Amino acid sequence: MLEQYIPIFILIALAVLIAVAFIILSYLLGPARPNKPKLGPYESGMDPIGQAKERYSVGFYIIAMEFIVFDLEVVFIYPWAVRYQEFGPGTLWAMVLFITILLLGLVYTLKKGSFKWDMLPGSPAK
Amino acid sequence: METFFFFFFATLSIAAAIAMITSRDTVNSALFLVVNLVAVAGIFLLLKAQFLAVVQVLVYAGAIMVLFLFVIMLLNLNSEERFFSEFRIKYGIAFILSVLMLSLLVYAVADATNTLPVLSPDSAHIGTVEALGDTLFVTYILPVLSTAILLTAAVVGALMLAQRKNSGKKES
Amino acid sequence: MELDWYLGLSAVLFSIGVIGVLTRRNAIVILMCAELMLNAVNLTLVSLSAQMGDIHGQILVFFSLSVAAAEAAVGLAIIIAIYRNHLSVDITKINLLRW
Amino acid sequence: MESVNELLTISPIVIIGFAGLFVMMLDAFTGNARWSFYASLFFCLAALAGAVQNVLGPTGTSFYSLVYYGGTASFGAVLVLTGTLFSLCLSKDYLEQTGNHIAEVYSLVLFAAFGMLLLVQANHMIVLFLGIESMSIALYALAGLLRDQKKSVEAALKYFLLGAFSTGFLLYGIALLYGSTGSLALPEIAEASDKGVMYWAGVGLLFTGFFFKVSAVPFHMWTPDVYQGSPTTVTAFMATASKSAAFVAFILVLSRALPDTSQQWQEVLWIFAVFTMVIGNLLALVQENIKRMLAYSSIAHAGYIMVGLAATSGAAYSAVLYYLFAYTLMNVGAFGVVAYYECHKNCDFTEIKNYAGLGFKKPIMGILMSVFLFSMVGIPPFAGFIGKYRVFAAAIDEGLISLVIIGVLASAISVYYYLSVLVYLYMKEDETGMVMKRPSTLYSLALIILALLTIYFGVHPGLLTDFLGSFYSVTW
Amino acid sequence: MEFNILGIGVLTWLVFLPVLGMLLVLLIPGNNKNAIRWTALGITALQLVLAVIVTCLFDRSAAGVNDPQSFQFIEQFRWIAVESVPWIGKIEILYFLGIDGLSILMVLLTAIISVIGVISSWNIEKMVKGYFVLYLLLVTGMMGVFVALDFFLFFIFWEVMLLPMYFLIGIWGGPRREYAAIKFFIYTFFGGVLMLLVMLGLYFSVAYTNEAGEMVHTFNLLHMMNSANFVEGSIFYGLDTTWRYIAWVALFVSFAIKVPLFPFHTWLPDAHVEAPTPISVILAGVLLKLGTYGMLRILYPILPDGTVYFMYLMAFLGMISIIYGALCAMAQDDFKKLIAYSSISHMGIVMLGMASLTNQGTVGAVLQMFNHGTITAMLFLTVGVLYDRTHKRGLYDFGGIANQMPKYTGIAMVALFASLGLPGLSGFVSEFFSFLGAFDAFRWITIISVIGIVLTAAYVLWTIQRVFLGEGKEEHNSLADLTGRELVMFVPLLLIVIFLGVYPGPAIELMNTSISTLVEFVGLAGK
Repeated sequence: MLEQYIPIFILIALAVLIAVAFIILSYLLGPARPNKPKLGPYESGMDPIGQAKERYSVGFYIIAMEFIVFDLEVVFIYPWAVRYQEFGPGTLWAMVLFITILLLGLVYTLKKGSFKWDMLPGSPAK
Repeated sequence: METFFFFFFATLSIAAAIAMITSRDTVNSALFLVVNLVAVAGIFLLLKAQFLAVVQVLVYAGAIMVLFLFVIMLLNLNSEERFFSEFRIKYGIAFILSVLMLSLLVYAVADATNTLPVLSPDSAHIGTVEALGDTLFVTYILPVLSTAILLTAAVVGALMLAQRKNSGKKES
Repeated sequence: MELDWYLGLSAVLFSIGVIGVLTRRNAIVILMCAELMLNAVNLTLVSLSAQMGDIHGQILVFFSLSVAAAEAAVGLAIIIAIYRNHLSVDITKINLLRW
Repeated sequence: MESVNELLTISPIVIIGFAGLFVMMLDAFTGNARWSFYASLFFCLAALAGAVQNVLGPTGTSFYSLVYYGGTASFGAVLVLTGTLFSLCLSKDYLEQTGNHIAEVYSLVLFAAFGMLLLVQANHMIVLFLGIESMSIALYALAGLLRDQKKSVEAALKYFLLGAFSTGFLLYGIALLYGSTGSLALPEIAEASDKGVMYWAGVGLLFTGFFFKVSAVPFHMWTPDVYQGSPTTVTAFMATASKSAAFVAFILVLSRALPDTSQQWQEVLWIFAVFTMVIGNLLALVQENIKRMLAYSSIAHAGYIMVGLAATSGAAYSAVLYYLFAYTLMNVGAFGVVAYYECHKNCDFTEIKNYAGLGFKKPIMGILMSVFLFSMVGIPPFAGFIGKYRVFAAAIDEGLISLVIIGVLASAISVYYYLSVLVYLYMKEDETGMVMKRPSTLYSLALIILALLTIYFGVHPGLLTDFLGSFYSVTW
Repeated sequence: MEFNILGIGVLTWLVFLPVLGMLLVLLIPGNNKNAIRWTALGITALQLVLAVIVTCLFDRSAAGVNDPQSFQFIEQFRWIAVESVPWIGKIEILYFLGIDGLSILMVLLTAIISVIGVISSWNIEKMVKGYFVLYLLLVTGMMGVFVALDFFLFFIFWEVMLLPMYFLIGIWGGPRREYAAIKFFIYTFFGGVLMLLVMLGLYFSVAYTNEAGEMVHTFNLLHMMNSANFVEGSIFYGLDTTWRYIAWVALFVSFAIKVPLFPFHTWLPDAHVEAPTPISVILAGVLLKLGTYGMLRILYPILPDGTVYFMYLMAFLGMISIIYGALCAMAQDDFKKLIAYSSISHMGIVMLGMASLTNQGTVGAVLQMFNHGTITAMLFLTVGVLYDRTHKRGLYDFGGIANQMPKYTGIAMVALFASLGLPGLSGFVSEFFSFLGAFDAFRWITIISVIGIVLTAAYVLWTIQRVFLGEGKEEHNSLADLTGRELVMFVPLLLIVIFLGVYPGPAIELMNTSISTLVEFVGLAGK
């Protein structure tokens, strides 16, 4: 039983190995002669303003949240879909209801205008 | 073979968990949590819960942690102070409490099995997506629908909290 | 004394989560530690379910995953709201309400 | 036909679940909070009718034994819906006056009520867990309703972090119980023979989770903050409906899943009941904010109720149900009067010291407040007295004499802080000379009905006590 | 004996007539003050008429106490009953009213004092409606306690009195009213809590077998008095057990707080000083009697072994109260406080007489309860009259009132002398009986207590000298003498005081049978 997963494990291990190997190899083999412009973010351009980690809009958060919801929906639909043939019509209606409820949540989000992108976070409330 | 994978994933998950709670940078914490979750998914595979292992990666590592990372980026948090930078009584108490609880739990789950417990012969069957589907959509149809409502409630609540108050509303 | 190692592992992970919740000051990290705790419990459930050959434990894991997701969504929204008010998510700086 | 009958057994859950979605859509498409308000009132009444019908009917299980209906469970639904209905009645005026009338409140309240109804009807750990979590998640959001006020958001954060923490314990408890008994269904847990260490660790962790939800000391830290930080009518909802739901579920777990081992866990409840009563009452003494005072008083009430749980007899459980009913009436009432005062913006009417002389300004409100507070003190002829009396009587009958003595003395302490509110209302001179508004008809009607019920069930408790007693002699 | 009006028993009328009045008052608009006053007066007067009729119809030969047959005007039906709960049998709480020789005088006293209280409330102007509503509720509570024969019902009425009293002191009282009100409430509530505990214990210990042969737990006081009804193995089973003694002490404390007996008395002076005059009258006239009445009705017959065991303790506390009350009274320079402390002293005499467990002593005690009710009511009214006119209460603020207000002085003198125990006035008879009975039982304690009489004489005479005799103060020259309304409230009390001083026979006959039964019962059961 476990054996059937071994290819997956090997694949994962290979992927990790190759990624790590490339980093290490480039560190070991590549010439390292640092100087000031070279260490800047843009070797031949302006110095960046502000930090690398920029603030994101709340819209991202809301999209990520909706993504979770529908991710879970998939997780529930998948076992149903696999056995769909075996179930009676009652289960079909239940599934329709399930999807409808989650869609209502999406409609709500849309109607509330939460996907508009003009809301910048971070500034304190007055 | 199983023992080897168990130790591999167990060590990985514990190391990632410890790294998560000691790491200064919130982003690193989140990434270590992802590692931990993936390692636990590996253990799910050892336990022959294939579908749950996939779900674990898909939902936990894939969706929930993305949400965490988005929020961390969104708020652009400064790093916290070091974990053990100063010893506080609080830490001591927390540590003692946790060790006590750990020993209690370990005592509770200590059982006369050999190093790795013998899995039930049915276990290969029950972890499949078909078996889960059969049970979930026959017996547990009510909880499934309740979960939909729970998620919708979370959406409503989260939207209300995350949005700034509309300017059109009366002020308090 | 011999130990059921899967359960032992999840007890260890759970305890690490508890330590994290009790010691960390960053609300997001605390939330992550709570997720870690739930995850540890999921491991227990899956392990018990596999040992007993009983599917109901794995079903509970499904729901616990959904709950964890919902909890994360609302929790992070609260954290966003508190950041707007305080410009910080450090729970030691948030102390208007005591006793 | 069969499935329709099954649906009827959970009619409150179905109606409230639908109502939550409906009100949510109403909000999305109209954005009119008033419509949401009337719609949620309507659905609440319908669900209450369904619950009453179930409570009068037979008991049994449905949906593959996932839910339990009739008897205690359906009475729990009645409790939850009573609390919800009355706090909703008060919400519109209060939230409009304080400028927080947003439609999300109603859908969130209904979603929380949905979780509570699942919780009280749970016959299976999965349903129980989902119920607790649906309730909690909606309540976390409700606690942060005033999202521009620091204390509200802080309360939400505190509630949420501690709540998420306790969820871990609850789930771990369920998992260990599952491991030791091999089942997640409440009756099957009771049937399992092996009661090893794992079983006890599971019971302990499960209790921790429940103690958090009913705010027993030392898991009460969130209560005063959340009660203070939330809008008052929402606080009334949290204080009554969620507590009733958690206690009813606790009773069902104790009596249906863990009846054989009651000798052992009785002592645990004993200790926590003492702490909860004593500390709740003592900390209430020093509060200057009425909402915090009521929060600590609700902790103390949880302690009295735990005395009933520790008694573990059917008589005690039916006494606890009665107590919860009385508690719901008087607590919604007291918070309702506080909310009425808060509608005046001259000064902060959550500070007790600002209540000077208000009792004469609006005599009806003063009288109502007196009725609710005296009922909480536990003085006849109010319902609170009968509840307390019956809980203590049941405990004495089980031989918990020292526990009852502690409880009665602790409740003697409580007299002081309840009365100090009345001292301000009636015995201090008002210096501001402010004019009180007239509450709307619905608002005062709701409060008056609550007060009349408080008096009625204090004077004539027989009907309800007989009925509640019948759950335990007939079914179990 | 039965007496029904409109199919409802007379005792229910007596108890709930004030509630009816309360509803009437609520219907009258608040600015129509006189209508409210007259309604209250009418209702209490009606109650007095009923009480007098009951007294006339009362059969003096029936004993009552522990025998349901010889109680009079009985009304009994089940109020709260839970059928067939298997593990504790049936639960039963009765609506059970009835009177015997112990309560008849108290019922009469309550009715009289209630009317007097309404008359003396005439000049209350603040929130008249609320005042009379609470007042009438208070009357219901007091009357209910005296006629209830079910412990639960007794307790309910007992606690119902608390609420109106709390507000009456707290809203209409003097400058430190909130302090006094809360102190009163907490003391009495604490007593109530102890009573509740004992009540619960008794409830689970007592079960009788009903007609159908089932064991029924009950709050019926009469069943509790029968030692055969105590279930074997229950907490209060047997005689002279530790639990029974603990219960006795707890119950005793809860009643002693109300009496108030030293050392539970500290709420009384505060409450009296801050309460408005009519409420002081009610408090001293009726409320204090509830404590001693409760002992006779509940403590004595239900726990007779404890009573016999602790009789010296009771007598000793009675003695301390007598002496301590009198000494404190001497030290006061506030007229109202003086009377408050004299109440403590006089209630000590009641306690001493009761503790003796002799016939004369107990008769004296009950008579003293009645007499003290009337006399102290008069004294508080006396202070009230002066306070209304001058807004002063200090003993040194007055002097030579005898010249300025002759009628008033005459009445006040009678009251003060009655309080002192002058032969020919009612106080003398009851104190004499009490001491006589006590002397049989405890010699030394009684002898020391008699010193209290001397001290009483001292402070009463000194008061008379300071207030009524001597040089008049100039600012008091224009003081008006008693008005018609004030005469109406003084004269009936005056007549009672004089009548019972000269001819106490009727009052004693009313209670004699019951008290000898009680004393005999306690003596037999306790030894």
